Amino acid sequence: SRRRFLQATATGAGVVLAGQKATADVRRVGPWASQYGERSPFDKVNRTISGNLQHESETPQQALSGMITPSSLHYERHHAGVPTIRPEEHKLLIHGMVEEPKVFTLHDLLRFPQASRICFLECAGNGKHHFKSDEKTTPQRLCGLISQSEWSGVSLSSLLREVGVKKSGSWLLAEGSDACLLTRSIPMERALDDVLIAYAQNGEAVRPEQGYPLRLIVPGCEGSMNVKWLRRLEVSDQPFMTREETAKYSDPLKDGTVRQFSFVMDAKSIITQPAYPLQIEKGWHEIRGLAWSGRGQVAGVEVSDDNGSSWHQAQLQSPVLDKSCVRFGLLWKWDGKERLLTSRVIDSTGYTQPSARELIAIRGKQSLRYHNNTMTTWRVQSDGQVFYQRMD
Amino acid sequence: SRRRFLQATATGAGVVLAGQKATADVRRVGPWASQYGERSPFDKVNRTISGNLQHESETPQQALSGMITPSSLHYERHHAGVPTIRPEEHKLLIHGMVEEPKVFTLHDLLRFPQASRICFLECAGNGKHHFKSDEKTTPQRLCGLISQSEWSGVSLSSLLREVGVKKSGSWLLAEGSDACLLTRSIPMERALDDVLIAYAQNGEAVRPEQGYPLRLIVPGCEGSMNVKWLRRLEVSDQPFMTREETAKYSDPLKDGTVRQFSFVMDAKSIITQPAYPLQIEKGWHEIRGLAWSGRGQVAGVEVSDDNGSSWHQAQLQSPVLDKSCVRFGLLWKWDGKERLLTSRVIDSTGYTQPSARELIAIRGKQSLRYHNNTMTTWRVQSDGQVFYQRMD
Amino acid sequence: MPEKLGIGFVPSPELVKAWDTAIQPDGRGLPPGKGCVTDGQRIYVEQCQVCHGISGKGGQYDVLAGRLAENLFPFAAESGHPKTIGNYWPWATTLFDYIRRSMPLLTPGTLSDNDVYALSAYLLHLNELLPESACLDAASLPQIEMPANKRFVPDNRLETSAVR
Amino acid sequence: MPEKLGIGFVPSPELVKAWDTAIQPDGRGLPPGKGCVTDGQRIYVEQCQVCHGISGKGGQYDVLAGRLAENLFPFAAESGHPKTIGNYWPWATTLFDYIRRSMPLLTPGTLSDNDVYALSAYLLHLNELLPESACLDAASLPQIEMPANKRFVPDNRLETSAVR
Ligand code: HEC
Ligand code: HEC
Ligand SMILES: [Ca+2]
Ligand SMILES: [Ca+2]
Ligand SMILES: [Ca+2]
Ligand SMILES: [Ca+2]
Ligand SMILES: [Ca+2]
Ligand SMILES: [Ca+2]
Ligand SMILES: [Co+2]
Ligand SMILES: [Co+2]
Repeated sequence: SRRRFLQATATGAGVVLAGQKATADVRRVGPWASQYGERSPFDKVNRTISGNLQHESETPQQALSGMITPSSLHYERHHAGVPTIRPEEHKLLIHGMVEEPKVFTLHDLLRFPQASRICFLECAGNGKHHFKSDEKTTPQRLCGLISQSEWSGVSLSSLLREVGVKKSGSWLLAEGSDACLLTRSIPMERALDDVLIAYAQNGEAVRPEQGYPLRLIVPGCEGSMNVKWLRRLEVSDQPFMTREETAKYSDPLKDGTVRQFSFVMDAKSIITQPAYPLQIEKGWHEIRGLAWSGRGQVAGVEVSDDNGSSWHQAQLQSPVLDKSCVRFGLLWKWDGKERLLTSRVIDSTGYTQPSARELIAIRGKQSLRYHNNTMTTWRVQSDGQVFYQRMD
Repeated sequence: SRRRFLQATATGAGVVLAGQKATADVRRVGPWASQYGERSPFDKVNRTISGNLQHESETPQQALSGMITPSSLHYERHHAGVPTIRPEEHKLLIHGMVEEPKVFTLHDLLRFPQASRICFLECAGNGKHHFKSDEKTTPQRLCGLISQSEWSGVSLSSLLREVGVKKSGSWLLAEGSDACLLTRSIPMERALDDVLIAYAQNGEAVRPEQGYPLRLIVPGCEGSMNVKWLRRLEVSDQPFMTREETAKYSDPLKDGTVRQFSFVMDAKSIITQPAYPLQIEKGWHEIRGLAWSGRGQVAGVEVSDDNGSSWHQAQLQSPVLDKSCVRFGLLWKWDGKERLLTSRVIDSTGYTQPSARELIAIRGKQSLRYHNNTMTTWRVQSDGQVFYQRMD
Repeated sequence: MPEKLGIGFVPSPELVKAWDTAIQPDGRGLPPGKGCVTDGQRIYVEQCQVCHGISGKGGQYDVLAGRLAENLFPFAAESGHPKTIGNYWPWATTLFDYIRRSMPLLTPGTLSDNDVYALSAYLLHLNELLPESACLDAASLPQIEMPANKRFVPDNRLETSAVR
Repeated sequence: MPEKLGIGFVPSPELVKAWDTAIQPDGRGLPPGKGCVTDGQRIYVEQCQVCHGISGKGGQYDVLAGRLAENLFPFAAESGHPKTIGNYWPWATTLFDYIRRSMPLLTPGTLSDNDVYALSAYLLHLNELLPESACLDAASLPQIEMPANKRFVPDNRLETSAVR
């Protein structure tokens, strides 16, 4: 790229000697202000669409910075596509074991105190390609089902107070208004804690594919708990045992049991740079990546360049927030030798991200179709090419 | 809106009795995943374009939530429109009183440690319409030239270390590559503090109208210091006295002096809801707004509904960050009487936002074309209509 | 903050009735009506087989039928064993609830409650959990003992910081 | 972190020369060349007047010319007094720097350095700061004493939490 730079200078690229006649340096004004901005036409970073129904799209982790995911690149997982909802027709019904059932319009919800929080959403299936992928696999493919936004809306607890939950009410059903009317059960304890009914994502209305106009946000919990296009909450005295918490999203264990309601996402991290398909040069680089925990805050991230023999404390970007993704970095000099790069996160509860072998030993490899939070390893070859290194 | 709701229920709106034949309740799947998402077609919230060259656009504060402004709605102020820059051709030159001048490509910058921060940008002219506007004026018009993003890039101090600033180097010139090659001088002390060379905004590449591919971010300082399309930094032993820090953005004072380099934005707040053109009903509402300070953190916001006779502490959304906007809220019951709603912020340095009369008395009304951080008042009429109330 | 802000409306009984369709594991929520294995088979062949295969196997989408020996539960460690209603689903009520709200994939909401009882019965029959002569209604559906039911346990990870 | 990471390139002298065009208040950066009021008038009429008006007043965009009595500086309190080069600008070097980098609005970069000296001279003349016979070059431009220069003071707000 030194060559490219010298070329660019030589061929002008808008630059001329500041002589007496500088007419070659004419600069023309560009377009002025616009109503709703778009990204640069040179920015081609996209989600990758996957699944036999094109029901998923993966966030391009390796191309992003900081901790906010642009709403346009927030991962998707749909069970019946994206419904088209007119906001003035949308209603939220809260009923069941309550003193007084109520229905709220968006206008009503805007009158309640607004709460906002930055937190990640992660599909329980994030990591499902780990043990099926070859070395030419990107962070986007391996870990593209996590994204982070600032969500704003009403605390669910404010609305539950408004309807008056009966003593018997210990679970809540959340129902979407997509074609499949997706449902999930949520323990009341959790519902009264930090759950939001979000009408905004990164400042503006929640995006259509993220649940416009209303999405349930259950911080730290698997994506499908965060019911999109939310239309109904039903209070009951037991979980509803919906398909998405029995047949799916449950974890068969090696002892023959099935772990259910394992919706809190364990701590995970991944190096997003350098990673396949980059080729790096010798010298200084920042090894960068993402770390998060559904159990609490990221306490620290360690990076190894020797397959876990030694670990180095990475820097965390700030702020580090509860149930929130953080970008980490470690300044690292590559000496041209083959290296295995790995990261692991430790969260505020003391939980440490396991290696693939460790978690396979505990849960079984097939169990890790969901809730696979194992470490990811990248192999830097001596020619600088970086490849995914399976460790199962 | 009760009427509208009952209507919607009566006419069906997709809802039928759950009888033996539920065929009227057919729900069709929507479109599946996409590469780069768009907002709902029903979301019509836009920037308003203003200025005789259409050189500005204002953020729709009253329609937004939380503290992140969507990049597509970040305010704009251009001096020569938006240039089209090919990222692979863009370079950043650092020279002048340095040991070794250097030029960096975007690829080079990505190798440095990445820093991110959430901070506001505010045009020095935010508030210039205060004393010229009639009662039918929105928060967007009065206060649309402030927005907030997460900015990611390289610490300027990392790059200055790379070139080695000479002892004599006490100021820095930043130059954009827009048609007018906009320049601003920055004191070295500040440049070594918390200044960023940002290549990312809210996770993805900086938007074209915000400086793609590189923008200088000087947290807490007036917009034009945050030079867009940054191509050059020159170290010198004195400020350059560019047009934007002499003829413009300076503050003539009543004692006949002109305050220069007054780029730190004083603390300000504004109620964004209820505000013109809303009409509210009796009962509970949240009075909401934005507060910030370029001097440090927001320490508290107070709201008055009686023209400043009594003040009530508002709630701040979290996190509250340094030189960062925060959304505040106060639950408030409107009794149907005429009310004057005002907010004022106090920052971590003890600075309190002044009233219009106070600041006019100190600086003079014409001085407040720039750096007008006075309080904004809204009049709630007894019919619930809300209007802007000039207080000069 | 006061106890209640008085925002929002009391819903019409029609709205609650139309939306209050979730079925609970004890059978609460199940509607009147009835359906038999043989009817279910007819509807399945017409409306479901194209995606889920003949007799619930070999289709492009989820495998619905198939049992394993009583003591075999290989889903944690081995691949190649599809999770089916018969070998993995803990509650029969989930079947009624899910089919009624979500299937057929492209036109959910078109089945009558009788159809859904019939399809549930047929799928349970394919999983060797009902005889071919069986019919299901609100009383009998929740009675069905699902082989995997006893295996489901609540999350126990959060009691410790160890990896589980 | 090591002192230097060794990232980035040493720029070519051509690049630095082409971009190193900012003028400092002491005149550093001013290029060779020269221009006179009369030339400046000709260029102004052709290229600037359409936007800035005849003799720097009454155009659609910024008013460039106009003086006030020596002790009049009404910009804080009164409206209706345009800030001009003559009554508000603290440095003459700013004029050369700004015109060369930014004007004419739609085609900046088309003026020669001689043109810019001439336009600076003409605008200073319009502001009664140079006689009609004057010419400007790198030596003389920084010598011009601007009436408002003495008024400019650095920011003093941050010393206190009081409003200033
Ligand atoms: C056009 C394709 C299609 C048709 C027709 C269809 N299904 Fe499905 N079915 C699917 C897909 C795809 C899924 C998985 C959906 C998901 O995971 O969100 C599914 C899931 C299911 C499941 C849950 C399986 C599991 O293990 O979780 C059941 C039960 C089911 N379908 C029953 C039916 C019945 C009964 C019919 C007919 C009335 C039917 N399906 C028609 C495509 C179809
Ligand atoms: C097509 C319109 C147009 C033309 C032609 C034009 N200007 Fe300007 N000029 C402007 C505008 C608009 C501004 C304000 C730009 C801004 O604030 O970013 C301006 C600003 C200026 C200023 C700064 C005024 C101040 O008070 O800050 C000077 C000096 C100036 N022009 C000189 C010139 C000269 C000399 C020419 C001819 C060589 C010229 N202009 C041609 C539109 C024009
Ligand atoms: Ca590299
Ligand atoms: Ca209202
Ligand atoms: Ca019910
Ligand atoms: Ca299945
Ligand atoms: Ca220079
Ligand atoms: Ca002017
Ligand atoms: Co090491
Ligand atoms: Co009061």
